[in-house]
Amino acid sequence: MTKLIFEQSTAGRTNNSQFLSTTSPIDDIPDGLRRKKRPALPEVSEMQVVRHYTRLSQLNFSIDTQFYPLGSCTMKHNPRICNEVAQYEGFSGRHPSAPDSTGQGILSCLFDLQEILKDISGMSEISLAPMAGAQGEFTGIAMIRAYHDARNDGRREEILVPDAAHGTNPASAVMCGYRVREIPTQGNGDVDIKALRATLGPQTAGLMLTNPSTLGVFERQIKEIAALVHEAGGLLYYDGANMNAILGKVKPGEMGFDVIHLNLHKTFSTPHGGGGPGAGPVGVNERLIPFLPVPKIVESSGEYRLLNKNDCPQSIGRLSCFMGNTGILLRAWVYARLLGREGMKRVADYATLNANYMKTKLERAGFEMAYPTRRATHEFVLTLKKNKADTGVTAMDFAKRLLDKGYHAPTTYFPLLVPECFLIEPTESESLEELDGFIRAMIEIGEETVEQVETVKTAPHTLPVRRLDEVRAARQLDIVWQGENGV
Amino acid sequence: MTKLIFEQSTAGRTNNSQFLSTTSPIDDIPDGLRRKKRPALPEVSEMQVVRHYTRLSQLNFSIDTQFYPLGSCTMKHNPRICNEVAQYEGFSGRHPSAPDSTGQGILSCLFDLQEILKDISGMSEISLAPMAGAQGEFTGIAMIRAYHDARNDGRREEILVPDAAHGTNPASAVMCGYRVREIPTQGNGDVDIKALRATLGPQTAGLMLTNPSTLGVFERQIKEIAALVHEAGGLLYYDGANMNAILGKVKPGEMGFDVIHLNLHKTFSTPHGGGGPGAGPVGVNERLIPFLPVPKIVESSGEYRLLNKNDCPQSIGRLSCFMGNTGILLRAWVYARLLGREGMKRVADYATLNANYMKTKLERAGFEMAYPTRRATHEFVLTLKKNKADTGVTAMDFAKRLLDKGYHAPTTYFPLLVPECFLIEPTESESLEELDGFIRAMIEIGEETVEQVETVKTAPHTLPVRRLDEVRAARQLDIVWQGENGV
Amino acid sequence: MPFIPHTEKETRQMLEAIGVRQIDELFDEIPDELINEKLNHVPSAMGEAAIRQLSKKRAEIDNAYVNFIGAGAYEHHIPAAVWQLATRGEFYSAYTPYQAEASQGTLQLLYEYQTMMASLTAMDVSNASLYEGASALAEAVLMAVRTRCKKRRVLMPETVHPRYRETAQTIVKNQGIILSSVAYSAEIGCIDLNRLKDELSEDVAAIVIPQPNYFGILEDVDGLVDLAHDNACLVIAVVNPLSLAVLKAPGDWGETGADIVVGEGQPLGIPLSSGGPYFGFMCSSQKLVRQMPGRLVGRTVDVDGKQGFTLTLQAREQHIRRSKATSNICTNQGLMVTAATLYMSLMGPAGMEQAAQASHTNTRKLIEKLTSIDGVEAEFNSTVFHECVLRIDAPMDDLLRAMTAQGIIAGKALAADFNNLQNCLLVCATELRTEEEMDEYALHLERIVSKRRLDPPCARKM
Amino acid sequence: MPFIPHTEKETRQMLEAIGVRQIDELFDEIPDELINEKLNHVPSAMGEAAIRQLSKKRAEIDNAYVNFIGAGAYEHHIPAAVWQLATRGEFYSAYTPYQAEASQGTLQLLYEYQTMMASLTAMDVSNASLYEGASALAEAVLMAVRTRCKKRRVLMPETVHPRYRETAQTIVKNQGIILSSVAYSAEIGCIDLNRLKDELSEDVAAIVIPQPNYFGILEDVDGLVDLAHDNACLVIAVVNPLSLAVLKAPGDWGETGADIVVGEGQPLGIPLSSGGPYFGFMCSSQKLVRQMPGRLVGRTVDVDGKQGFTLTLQAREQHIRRSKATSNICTNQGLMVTAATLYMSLMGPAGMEQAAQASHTNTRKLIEKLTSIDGVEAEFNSTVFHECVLRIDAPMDDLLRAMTAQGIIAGKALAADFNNLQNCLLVCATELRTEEEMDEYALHLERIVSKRRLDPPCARKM
Ligand SMILES: Cc1ncc(COP(=O)(O)O)c(C=O)c1O
Ligand SMILES: Cc1ncc(COP(=O)(O)O)c(C=O)c1O
Repeated sequence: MTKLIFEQSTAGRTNNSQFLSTTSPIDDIPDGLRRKKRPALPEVSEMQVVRHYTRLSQLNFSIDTQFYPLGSCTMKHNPRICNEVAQYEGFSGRHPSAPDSTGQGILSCLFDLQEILKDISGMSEISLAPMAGAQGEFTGIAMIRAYHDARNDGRREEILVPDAAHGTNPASAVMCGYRVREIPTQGNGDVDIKALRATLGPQTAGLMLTNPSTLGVFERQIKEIAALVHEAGGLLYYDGANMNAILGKVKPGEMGFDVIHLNLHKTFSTPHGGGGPGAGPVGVNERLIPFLPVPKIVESSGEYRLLNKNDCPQSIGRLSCFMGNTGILLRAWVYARLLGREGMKRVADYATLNANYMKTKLERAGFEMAYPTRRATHEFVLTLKKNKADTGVTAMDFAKRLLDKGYHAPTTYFPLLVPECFLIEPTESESLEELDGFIRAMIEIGEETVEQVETVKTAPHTLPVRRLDEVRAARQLDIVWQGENGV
Repeated sequence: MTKLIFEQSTAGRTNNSQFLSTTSPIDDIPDGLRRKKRPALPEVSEMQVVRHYTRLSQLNFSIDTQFYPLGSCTMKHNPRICNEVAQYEGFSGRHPSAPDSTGQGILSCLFDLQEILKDISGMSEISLAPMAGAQGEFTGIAMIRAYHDARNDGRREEILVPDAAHGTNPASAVMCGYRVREIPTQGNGDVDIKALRATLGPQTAGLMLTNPSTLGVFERQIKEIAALVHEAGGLLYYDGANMNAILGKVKPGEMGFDVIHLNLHKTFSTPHGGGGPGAGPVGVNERLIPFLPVPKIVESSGEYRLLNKNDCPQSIGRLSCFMGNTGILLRAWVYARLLGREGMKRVADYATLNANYMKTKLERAGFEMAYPTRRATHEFVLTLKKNKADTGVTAMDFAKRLLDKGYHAPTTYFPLLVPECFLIEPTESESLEELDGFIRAMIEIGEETVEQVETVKTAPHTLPVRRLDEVRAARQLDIVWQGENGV
Repeated sequence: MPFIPHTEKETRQMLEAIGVRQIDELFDEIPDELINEKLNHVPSAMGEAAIRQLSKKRAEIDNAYVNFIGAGAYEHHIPAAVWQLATRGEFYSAYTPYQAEASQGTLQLLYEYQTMMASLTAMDVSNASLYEGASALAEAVLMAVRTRCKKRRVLMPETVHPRYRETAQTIVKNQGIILSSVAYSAEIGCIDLNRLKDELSEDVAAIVIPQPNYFGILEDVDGLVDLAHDNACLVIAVVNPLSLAVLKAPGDWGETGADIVVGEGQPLGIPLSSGGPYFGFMCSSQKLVRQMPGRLVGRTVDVDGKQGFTLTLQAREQHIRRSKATSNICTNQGLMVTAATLYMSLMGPAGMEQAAQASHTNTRKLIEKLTSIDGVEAEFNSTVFHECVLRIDAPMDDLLRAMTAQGIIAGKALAADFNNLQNCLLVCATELRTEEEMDEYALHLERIVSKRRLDPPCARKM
Repeated sequence: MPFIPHTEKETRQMLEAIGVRQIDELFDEIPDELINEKLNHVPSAMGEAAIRQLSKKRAEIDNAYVNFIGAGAYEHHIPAAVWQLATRGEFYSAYTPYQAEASQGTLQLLYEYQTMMASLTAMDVSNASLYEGASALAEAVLMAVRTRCKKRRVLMPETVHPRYRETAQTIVKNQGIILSSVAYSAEIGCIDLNRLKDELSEDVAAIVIPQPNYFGILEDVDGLVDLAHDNACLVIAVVNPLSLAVLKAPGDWGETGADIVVGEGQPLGIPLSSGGPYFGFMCSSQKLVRQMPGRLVGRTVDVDGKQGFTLTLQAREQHIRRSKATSNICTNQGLMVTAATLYMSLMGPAGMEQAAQASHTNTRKLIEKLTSIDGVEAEFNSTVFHECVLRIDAPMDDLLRAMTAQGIIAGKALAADFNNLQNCLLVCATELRTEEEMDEYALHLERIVSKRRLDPPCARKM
């Protein structure tokens, strides 16, 4: 157990090298507006801070230390040069409201990135404004709404999502004021077209689809689906979280999507940072261009400029105070340039190779696939429902036991329609040895469920803590430390 | 056990982002001078490298993660800004042979550092050339030799060192072609003056002394010793490894020393880096100035220049190809400026306070001090000889058990004249809580030697490896990996 | 291959295991006509050495200016340890801490962060971050409306950052929520109390109160909070977190304090970076916690009773509640919060107080220097924290261009956002601006303004 | 207080525990007359923000040049991961790994480093570093003399870096060892074999062979090694480690290979940094291992038989053997070796080969461009690795100054070290020099040289 930083604090301890040589107390702010009691921030030395957070960091699993096959999250290598570039002073020190003329360096990188994303997605224009996939979804659906509104097509109140969709899809649709209807999935992992047909109508604003889907399969009927939705007057939204699987292979724009988002923190390998920041640029085809959010980055005769609300009267508006997660976009640009044209397709190739290899090997070892007849894309779903029935060992138990063996667990219990599932995404940057190691660990755990089932059910055993009481966490809510003598 | 990087290598694996866009094979070097078989360097991906070395790093204790009271080594906080500054491109990118006019930035920092070191040491001039304490010693003794030679005083063939001296002292003297004679220490930790008197003579080139000594006490007779050595025609060398104890309090030049070195990686907190680099500037009084090594950094009318052999005909010469460990000197300069005049004395004050506090507490808890009647300086020596006699538990066992409790062990079995000893140096940057934690751990181990002696004798138990077979390491020498099918 | 470890031999071996001859076969479920490997606008691959060279060049050209803009993002000192630690691989390259046992580092850090923010704002609880300040305000509006179900109007004073107002509008408008503007008093640059009262009616769910406001001026927060609460409105405070080292915390405003507090976390150790990534923070009273968007980390125990940390109240979130979630947010700004936690720890309450004081002092110094120039005066006669609106007797665009040519980014022009502030500039001098830089600013400004006065505008040529 | 965590209360508490009233009392054993707290030449404390500002300014003024000097230190590409990993606290802030169990990270890394260096040089063993290249050569000389006890002369060709020769002289002279110079052939810029033979006699312990030599030229290493061994001399090779990606490794020179190999490790991922910190490497044949200076890490097992690493053969070292140690070295260059190990892992054999090839190719390109200028020619007609001596028909000092004024550091003038190379310049273009930079160099050089030819020297004014 690592003491909290507050428990290492001593009243009056200061870290003077962070002080300024001369400061004078404030004398012109009325007393009633001043703070009386200092905030209870820790009073610790620099060394204490360094030691505490260095130690804390060591308690984490991370892509820099472990295989981390979290399905749909694309935990691949984060090249270190991307981080270096983002920290160059010219980039990191620039004020966002400084004149465009003083930011031609950063703007040129962002513009280049837009061009690259346009090409790989097959869309007509890109906005880099959204700060994560979910905000990309919001943006896309808001544009769909703006589009229908602009055409005075105000009856369209429904967004359709497959039942396999990521939770952000329905949540984003609701944030845009839509009702959400779920479309079921067939046994083979493809969308149930009959059900879709039955659901489409004049109330349909659009359909959100992930392709490859979160079931780890490519939606083969995509052209038909696109035609159906368009026929019904709806638009097609592409959730690009799985773009890693088809980078340089297939362009969403050519599948028939009207608007898309990309998760640069997945496909373009910007760091996940223990929960962000990400970047979720959106791309649109011709008809949605007027609605793109601001600011927009444009170029004319070698000069880069930001367009604002006044320049784009139909824009849905602005998504943040400045222009999105610039430093993340910059990292993605570096990554894209490192891969280059040649490298894009290779990402999809090897991500897919790795997934299919694991799927094959695990299948042969007796694990049950959710979609055994299908090719895996860059990820695949297996179900441990038999294991649960036979031994009582759940997917969660399996996951925790994997931690003991030095592997991060795959995504568990998602997608929701597959019971006791693992969504496994190895990514292209993992080596054959690493994949084999994980497969061996899975097999070992399978054997343990027979020979020493308690070991699995009570895992993990080698981590900083054993299994945590989540119910207590929610019931006896303790989300802010109340002091040594606190509650 | 972490696999070797070579065991993760696969023939033909490449890390192409480190490649250049265009290289052509060499065609003009005769075949007989070309390499035929590639070296067996690892063939691994960037991710494998990052993962392997990140994991390896986590196996280390370090000052950033643990209390590290290694006596005589001064493991104190390494401020992170020092590292940042050393990496500024203007500093890190400059070629050492570029004209002085293109290095006024770095030279001004180094010159400033010289001025600061001159003041705190009380010497007349400083050379920043030596790359560690030991090279500083070599330099100092070589200057002593050059001094005697210049006076045609060639009979002086002996350097005296107290028996408590650090091993580098006699080794450095020998490298300068001197015979070494040891001077015994009295029971109270001071030099045995009678013995010294008996040893001094026309053959004496000089005496090397650490003050405070490595016994953690201040040599009270220093003035008398200096007088005696000078009377005999010898010079006095100051090993400044323990300067942390008297920074801003006492100046070696005023104690009577003719030549000194400082360990900037100790007193000036530059990082130890798992074994260096360090920096061991030397300081001299007037009579040794002509002999200082080159290059020398001088200033005139605001311009900084390097002086070389031609400018300093009596110089002992050059100690390295360029000008020493510049990047370390730069870090020391930053540290010195952060401390400032006010901060120097505080270092000595609190390093001494911490050591005396620990000494008092441990003594009260029943631990035996090697010099119980003496004030501790910034460090102190305790002896576990009674523990060993009573329970068979050695200082080494105690040390290993401390690792289990999350504390790095103090220096053990040095100085050689105290049996089963610990040389404990907490440094000024450790907090009271940390000291108390260590004291508690010592007491606990003491109790364990009574109640569960085997736990102590077989420690450590919680580290990546248990106790290592050092005899085997030396007998079955394996210092280069011989391949999977190797020896 | 860059970032792909496979050798040809391994590739073959894997294909064999799968039972296909080449990688392309693995894509056989994709309709042929969809395959398109042409990427005409993606440049060829570049090595690391080359991309570094190119990037350095581009960064260099943006690196030549002294900045006097604040306006929502502030150039403060960031201790070297902050980013050296935050970019440690274990923080930098981990995912959202779904597997709690394998993420105790990030989780404990987030718990500490939540505690720090709660203490700084004097509120009960804090979430683990939102995207940035403006969208955090939008989330606060949605949250307020959720808790006051029937009411769909929120009062949004003009003294709130114009970009925040725009952002909130983009995000909340689709749910039929109305943001009603409240004009500011032209004299004192604060919310006009009378107009606010005029807007207050039954259907108002909440009032947004900025402190300091966009003009850098301090609002009468006590009065405003009491007024809001007297009218059964929630209070959404928008604050600069660094200012809270010296200004009254929102939890202490008025009789009962603000209900929701949001703001831009950037001043807490995050570099300016042309606008991001930053992070939004959100704190609230205990009773609103179940309406909060975003991640929350809770302290609990493991099966041995040992302390541990985990994501909690996940039933609010999209991955559990889907269309009924409190927000769609998933990936948030973890790494930025890591940096902010390090920043607050390294600075401590005393260090943050100093930085806030010094920014205040510097801005006052700057104002003094600039307003002593003929033709330059403060627009409002009010107490500011560390920003100030100046009215300058010169055409603003030309002036800014001339200053930029001198390497000085002189401030943020207000004309585009405020009709009656045509010749006004919002300026800021944080603790990092030196006396010489401020003198340089004054020097050039004086030269430009006086020249302008001597040359009639038609003759100007700069 | 900076870097001191004590509060006043804690200080009092600790003093009380000790039983003194104030800290000064703790210094009561120091004779009063020695206490001197005056520090008139140490400036007052500066905060981190201020020192950063000052340092940036100073770094900035050194940052404006394109460099064409090699001469012992080379500007190569360094992968970003190298220093991001090497500066992780656990590597950066650990001591020499005396407690093996608590230092397995550093120890395993050093074992891997030793393996890499042994493989690169084709030698049996490697130590864990010396200070830098020149002092490593001095240690090699001492080591050679130790193993050939009676012989106290070592042949030191003039083609060895002049600063290496000076350094070795400083370090070995006190032990009565004689370094005998051997002139180079004025035609081919290599060791003059006849003169070498003349110097060979019974009392010669070793011959030093540089490859490439100081002029960038490749020596006839096979012939030299065989000659040395035929005369019962040891061979000390001084090599550029990066060149070994393409050049024959010293272990393969001649019939039996070199005996000791040393060199400057800087090309392996270490920044130029005005000269340091770098690291010296030393490899040798197995039979000399007990004479090696410096740390050695060995692989062994723990009590459970598990693999582990520890410092070994410590009986060679000063902390055990004191005056009988093989060297006085204690602190060496651990962090640099960490970086080099990362560098070699990231580049791999293929990446290093590319970097070496590209440096060779670039230097050839540069030579071509420059020697096509009237008045510029190659001094020696020999094969070079990535450096070359040019003779230029212009006063060297003025020329260098004029080039510097153009932001180009044109090369290392050789006049001070070699009497008959008065108008000569040693130039180098590593893989980082671009075509444009080389063209720029040629352009300016041409202008300067031709101007010089038109204006008679007495009229010059630059
Ligand atoms: C399929 C899918 N859609 C959307 C998202 C949401 O993206 P973000 O987390 O960037 O908001 C994710 C990521 O978690 C995802 O996996
Ligand atoms: C007392 C003493 N003298 C000399 C030295 C040698 O210094 P360095 O390791 O820098 O060569 C040390 C450090 O280990 C020491 O403690």
